[in-house]
Amino acid sequence: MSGLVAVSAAALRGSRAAWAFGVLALTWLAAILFADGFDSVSNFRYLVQTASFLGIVAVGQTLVVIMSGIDLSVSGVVALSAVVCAKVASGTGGGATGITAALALSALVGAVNAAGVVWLRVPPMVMTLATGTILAGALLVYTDGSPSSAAVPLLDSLANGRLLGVPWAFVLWLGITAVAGWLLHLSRTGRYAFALGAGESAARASGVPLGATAFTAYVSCALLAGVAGLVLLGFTGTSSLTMGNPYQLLSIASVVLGGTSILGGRGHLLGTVGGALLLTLLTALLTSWNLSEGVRQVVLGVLIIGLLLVYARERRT
Amino acid sequence: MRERITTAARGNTDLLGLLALLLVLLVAYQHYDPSLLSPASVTILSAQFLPLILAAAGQTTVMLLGGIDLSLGAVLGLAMAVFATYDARGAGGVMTAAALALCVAVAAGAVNGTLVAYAGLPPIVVTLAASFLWSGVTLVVLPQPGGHVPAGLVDAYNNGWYGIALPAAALALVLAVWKLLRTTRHGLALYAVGGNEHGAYASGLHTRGVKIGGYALAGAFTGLAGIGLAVQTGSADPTIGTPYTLNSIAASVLGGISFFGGVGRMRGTVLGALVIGLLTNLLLFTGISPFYQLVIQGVILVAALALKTYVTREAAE
Amino acid sequence: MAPLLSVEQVSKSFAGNQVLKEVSFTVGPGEVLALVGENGAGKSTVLSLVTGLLTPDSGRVVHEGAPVPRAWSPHRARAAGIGSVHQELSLNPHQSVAENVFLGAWPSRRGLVRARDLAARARPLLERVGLDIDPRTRAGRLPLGRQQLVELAKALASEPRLLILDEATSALDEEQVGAVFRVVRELRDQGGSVIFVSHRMAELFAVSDRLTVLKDGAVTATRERERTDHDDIVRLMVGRELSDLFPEKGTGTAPEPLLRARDLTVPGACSSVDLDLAPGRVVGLGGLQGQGQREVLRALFGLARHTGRITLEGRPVRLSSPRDAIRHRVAYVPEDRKTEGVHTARSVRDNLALPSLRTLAPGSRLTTVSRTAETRLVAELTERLRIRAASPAQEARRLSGGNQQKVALAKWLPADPRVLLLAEPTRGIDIGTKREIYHLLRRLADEGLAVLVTSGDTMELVGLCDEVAVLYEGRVVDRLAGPALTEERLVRASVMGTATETDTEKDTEKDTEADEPSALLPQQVAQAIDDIDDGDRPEPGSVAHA
Amino acid sequence: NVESDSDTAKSGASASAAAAKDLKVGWSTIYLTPSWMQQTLKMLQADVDKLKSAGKVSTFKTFNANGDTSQQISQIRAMIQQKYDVILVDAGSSTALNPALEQAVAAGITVVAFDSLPTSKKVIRVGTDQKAWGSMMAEWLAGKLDGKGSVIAMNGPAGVAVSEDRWAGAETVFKKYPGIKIVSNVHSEYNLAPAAQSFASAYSAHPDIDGVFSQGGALSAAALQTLIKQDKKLVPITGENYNGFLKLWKSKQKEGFSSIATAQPNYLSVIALEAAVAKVEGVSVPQDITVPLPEITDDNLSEYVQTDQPDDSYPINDMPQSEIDKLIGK
Ligand SMILES: Nc1ncnc2c1ncn2[C@@H]1O[C@H](COP(=O)(O)OP(=O)(O)OP(=O)(O)O)[C@@H](O)[C@H]1O
Ligand SMILES: Nc1ncnc2c1ncn2[C@@H]1O[C@H](COP(=O)(O)OP(=O)(O)OP(=O)(O)O)[C@@H](O)[C@H]1O
Ligand SMILES: [Mg+2]
Ligand SMILES: [Mg+2]
Repeated sequence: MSGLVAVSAAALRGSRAAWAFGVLALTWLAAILFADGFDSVSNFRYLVQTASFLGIVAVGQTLVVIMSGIDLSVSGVVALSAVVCAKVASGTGGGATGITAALALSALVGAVNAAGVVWLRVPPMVMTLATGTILAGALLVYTDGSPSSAAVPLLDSLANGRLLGVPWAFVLWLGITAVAGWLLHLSRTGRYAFALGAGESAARASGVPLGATAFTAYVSCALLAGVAGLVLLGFTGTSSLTMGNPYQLLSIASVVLGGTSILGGRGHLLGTVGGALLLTLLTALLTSWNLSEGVRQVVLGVLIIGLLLVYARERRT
Repeated sequence: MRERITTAARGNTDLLGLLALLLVLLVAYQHYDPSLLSPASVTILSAQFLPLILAAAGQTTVMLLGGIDLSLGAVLGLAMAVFATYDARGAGGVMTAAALALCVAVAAGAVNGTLVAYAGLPPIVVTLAASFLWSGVTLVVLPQPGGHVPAGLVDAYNNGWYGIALPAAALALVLAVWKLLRTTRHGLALYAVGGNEHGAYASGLHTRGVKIGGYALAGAFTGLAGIGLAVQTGSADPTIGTPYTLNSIAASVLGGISFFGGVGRMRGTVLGALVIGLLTNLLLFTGISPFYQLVIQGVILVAALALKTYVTREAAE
Repeated sequence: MAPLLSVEQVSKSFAGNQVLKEVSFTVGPGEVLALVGENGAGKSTVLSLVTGLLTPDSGRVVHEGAPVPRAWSPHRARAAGIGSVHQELSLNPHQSVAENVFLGAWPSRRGLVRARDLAARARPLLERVGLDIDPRTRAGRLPLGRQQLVELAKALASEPRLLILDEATSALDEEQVGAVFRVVRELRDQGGSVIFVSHRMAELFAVSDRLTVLKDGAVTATRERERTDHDDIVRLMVGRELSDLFPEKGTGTAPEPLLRARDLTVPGACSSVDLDLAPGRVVGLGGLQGQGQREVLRALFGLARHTGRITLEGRPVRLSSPRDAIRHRVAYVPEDRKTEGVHTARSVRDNLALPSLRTLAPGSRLTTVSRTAETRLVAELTERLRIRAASPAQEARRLSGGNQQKVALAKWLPADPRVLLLAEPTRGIDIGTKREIYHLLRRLADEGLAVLVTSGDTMELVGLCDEVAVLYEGRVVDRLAGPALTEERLVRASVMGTATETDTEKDTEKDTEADEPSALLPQQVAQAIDDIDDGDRPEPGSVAHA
Repeated sequence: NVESDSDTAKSGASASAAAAKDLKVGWSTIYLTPSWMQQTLKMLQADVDKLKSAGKVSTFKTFNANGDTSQQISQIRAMIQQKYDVILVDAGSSTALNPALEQAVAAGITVVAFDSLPTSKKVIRVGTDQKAWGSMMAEWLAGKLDGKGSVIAMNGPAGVAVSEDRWAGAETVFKKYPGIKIVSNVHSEYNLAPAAQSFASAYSAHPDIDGVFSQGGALSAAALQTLIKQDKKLVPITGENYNGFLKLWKSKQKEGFSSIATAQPNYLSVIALEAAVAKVEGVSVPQDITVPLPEITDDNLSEYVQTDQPDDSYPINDMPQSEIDKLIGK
């Protein structure tokens, strides 16, 4: 763990991920000073709790983006895992079986994504889009259209409970970030992922196991989307087929706002944490102002572009 | 003569498969709808497909430059909204409304292009953020479905005008313009920048200008798609554009446009869009359960792309 | 006479690293100036200031009597009559040769560019640079050397008065170099100027009027060609005498081969190639450009699909992917450095460590990579191959070409390879480093490695290899070893595509003292080619290149 | 034979005595994934089965546009080409389908829209009054607050007619009460987690609100859940027959939580189908059928809430046939 901290500190110094945190701190400060309600502890707590749902998905997305992929099926997987877990848990299975089944299926989807990208050579964007579509259909068939509700105590306390005043969901997110950070920044597989993201031909010619790396990234991403689905199930107590939709593009936005290059091969997982928090904070800020929805979206778009201009530009030559 | 045919065929090998697929679909379609080749059917179908084809043409233009446009759906909605609301005010006839809508779309494209060219931000990121921006603007222009398009025009578009399928004519016109454009310096520059940006820059090309021009052209195609959709539906709807983003990408990729830029032809994209359009229609005719329709769509997309990659890889070796 | 171009006191730094220090030189009309210097001396950088790719921090560039405007750019430079071939290829692989030749300035009639017109106009330009290809071919389908000539044609298309050739001959074989020289002399005779950069000393002396030497970003000297020689320039460049460019060859009889390839065939590139690679031996693959040398190497590294039997230490092996090859301790330094050799966007450190991750993180793929061991490894390799980087964290693309090449080779050394495959290992490498690499390769061979090298540089093959197999249209047409390995015989076999047994005696006689390569090689070669030309010479390079 | 020629079907319909026989019915819906749609489909299917055994309907097909209005247009055109007799539609856009639907009408097809309605005057439209929905909720809330207080408004996605209409209805009511202040107007997908997040943001900016106007069940549930989780005062929140909300409401009733809810009844679909069949049979069906909004109050809550059913469902009782007949003018 101390290795991770040291490496992260070194990587963050003067990097774009550090910018994400800088901007986050400034925005938060501005919010506390100039907007109502952002100085309350309960709001803070709620913000990090709800940011965790997005954040967990975004951590997975980072793994895929670093190796120059993209996963548009996360929305489908979030719904898949929640729906399956709820249905199993509310039926005969019970909570533990439900969670296991949900995660196993999520991982399977990740494997399918990777197989399509690696073996069939379908571009990641199209492949994951297609699996997302297939998932939506498959879930309709599976649920026969009526997703269940379920109270799984473990998930309930995971989503809503607190540890020393800190929401468990946030703790879980940070834990996941630490594990994924170790995978990406310390382990051999992580190095392979960066190499693959920086250039496939050179990676192949250096003996990087392309297939295995892609599988690890896609399966981890799908697993994390599955975890997010479970936490959401705990949070809302119910599942629905559309519950993952908001996380598809927002997870990508978080990754990018966190300073990770969308082209792959460059970035830091911690940046994504900052990115997800920043995005959640911005949305919350905009919500707390009484603007029309159109203006709100314009402001959000302009803000994101502005931030990216400040620290996410790709240098040439 | 035969030589010319074989040369033409060789130049289009990548499209032959797609063409064959299209033929198969047409035959199947004919089976369900024997009136397929009647003028009325041609009018109806072309009216239906025109917006997607035009949107895909816009997406293709950007992809040829090595970019991708995730804000396409939003810009399409914006053009549609401007067209129908301006017309609703009765302030100067359809032509002015169309010109205005087109200008707005071109401007939106140029803004995207400027951000990509000057800011050094990856296109996918710029257009993702811009999608918030443009859909926000759309909501400001048109907060809820409405607007107005002259009934005569709607009727002429959807049911033919003195026996002429207007959408088909519009499509032919646009393709002719593209073909012409493709042989101008601007067209060649588009491919040159898409194929090797730095090389083009080092060889003295105004790569930034070319990019902005390309994105603006994409905006024009998208704007036309929006106007087409407005005329088809007789109104505007601020949220109707969204699905066009991903559908246009699917059509372009199916049509052989590379994600890396510089490779592909507009005719491929048109075929790709037709295949997607016909396929969805065919699924309606076959009466497969709606639950399974999504699954089948996804599977077919992946299968078609995988097959295409496989075939072209064999051919390339 | 007023100089056509004068560079006055220019300095340039990248992120605090000063790359040019008050560099000045001039080129007059009708003059060929050679810029000489080690890798990373700043040649390309100073030329980028002239072509508008970069702007100087201080100093100025004066072109045709007037300082270039602030908004100097490649576009303006071209319009002002400066044509250039950059060190890095700038072709669009997906467009036709003709479209590339006129890139950015396509001739059009009433706004439309006609393909036939384009091809017709491209043809004379291509002929001028000695290329006999269909202008409608996609540029990416051409072998590297031909692509480089297309670049030259592209530079000529704008009818430049100043032509800048930054290692424009690095991928060319002798015949192609001859074509470039023809163009250069033509231009000079018409009063134009040329700035010429190359790491092949012989070329420099063959074509330049003056030589300006750069060292560590500063001009150390400018010499008239008549008043200098090879050793003088090398001393100025490297800062010391350079003796024995090539190491001693291996002695004794050939040991038992380590890797045997029989009937090696890569469809469309080479067929029925037999090769024996033995520990301690450096084997070369010779021949004209694109006769299948590259594919043989790629096949042996599992990058090209092939048929045939390959055995390692007598055991048959299947090499169907680089991972297979690496597992059998085969290493490969590719020709295409930027896409296969190194990760240009990653740091030197990451590049060097990549193939050794298995040793840095033994155990499973989830094992943590040891940072200290990595640092040690990187420091060792940087030291051993004298890689010049600002720091190990510098991105590989910020290194000079020669140093990138060193990285591409160095990264394999810790993996303890048994077979080393090198494609054009010294392309774009300065003479000092070349010497280092030759000696390094020989040292590696002496340590028991089997080395296979391809090179377009005949002198290099003759000087370095114990044995050279000459490929012609994908087949081995001759094998030269020992005293039979001479430049003349190599060139002869390359262009004629047959073995030259009949001449053996005469050749050995003549070449007894020709071990030290002569500085005037190209003329010699051209002569040799001319000799052969009298006979009926088959068309070279007609093998399709995948 | 009804199928062979749509023109005869039309003339047959206008001549009084014709009986509906073996009708080919298609339903085009913009979404099929939300639970409400699923429930609607089931209810519709049950009615189809009934009509099938009565020999009135021969086939029934559902088409899912999956959120793509353009695809819905294709679906309608395909149904025209395939000579369907009845087209039911749940429209993805209030305007975009008009030309296609009118073309269907012109081809002699009986077109009935329900739930989310197109603006076309040529089709039969079965719906509830969305403006009335908004004003009903607003009136109740205003009454509950005695005409003064701060209110957060939770609305559906921007740019969608249903959402905008409900809000328009509410707004006219709130205008009448100058004491009521809308401190924040939140738009959200009908999706629990993001809605909860949006509500929490608005709420922490305005923690001293006196009530919440919500125009959708998931939004109400999100708001109420947030108040409960943060242990805050349970101010009145308007609602919908979303079971998750009803359950929460019931469980918090003892703690003084009070609400009102209405419903977009699933039986709209049944009424639509019955209306279509009646129309073919020659009954003069009114062009606009406005189904009264049910009212769920603190008193009759237990008649609706179904504690054993999933949260994501919309409990509603079937409408008696007699009332349906009355509505469709039989
Ligand atoms: N289209 C291009 N493709 C490749 N390189 C380019 C391109 N345009 C500019 N460059 C290079 O980037 C350098 C920076 O250009 P310029 O100073 O105009 O950009 P800028 O927007 O000011 O960027 P920055 O703020 O990073 O300096 C140029 O000197 C040139 O070498
Ligand atoms: N864009 C850049 N950013 C940082 N450093 C750079 C950049 N371009 C070049 N350098 C550095 O400047 C120095 C000079 O590089 P340059 O490419 O001019 O060398 P060169 O003389 O052309 O070498 P070679 O013979 O290998 O081509 C090198 O040390 C290189 O690392
Ligand atoms: Mg600048
Ligand atoms: Mg150089």
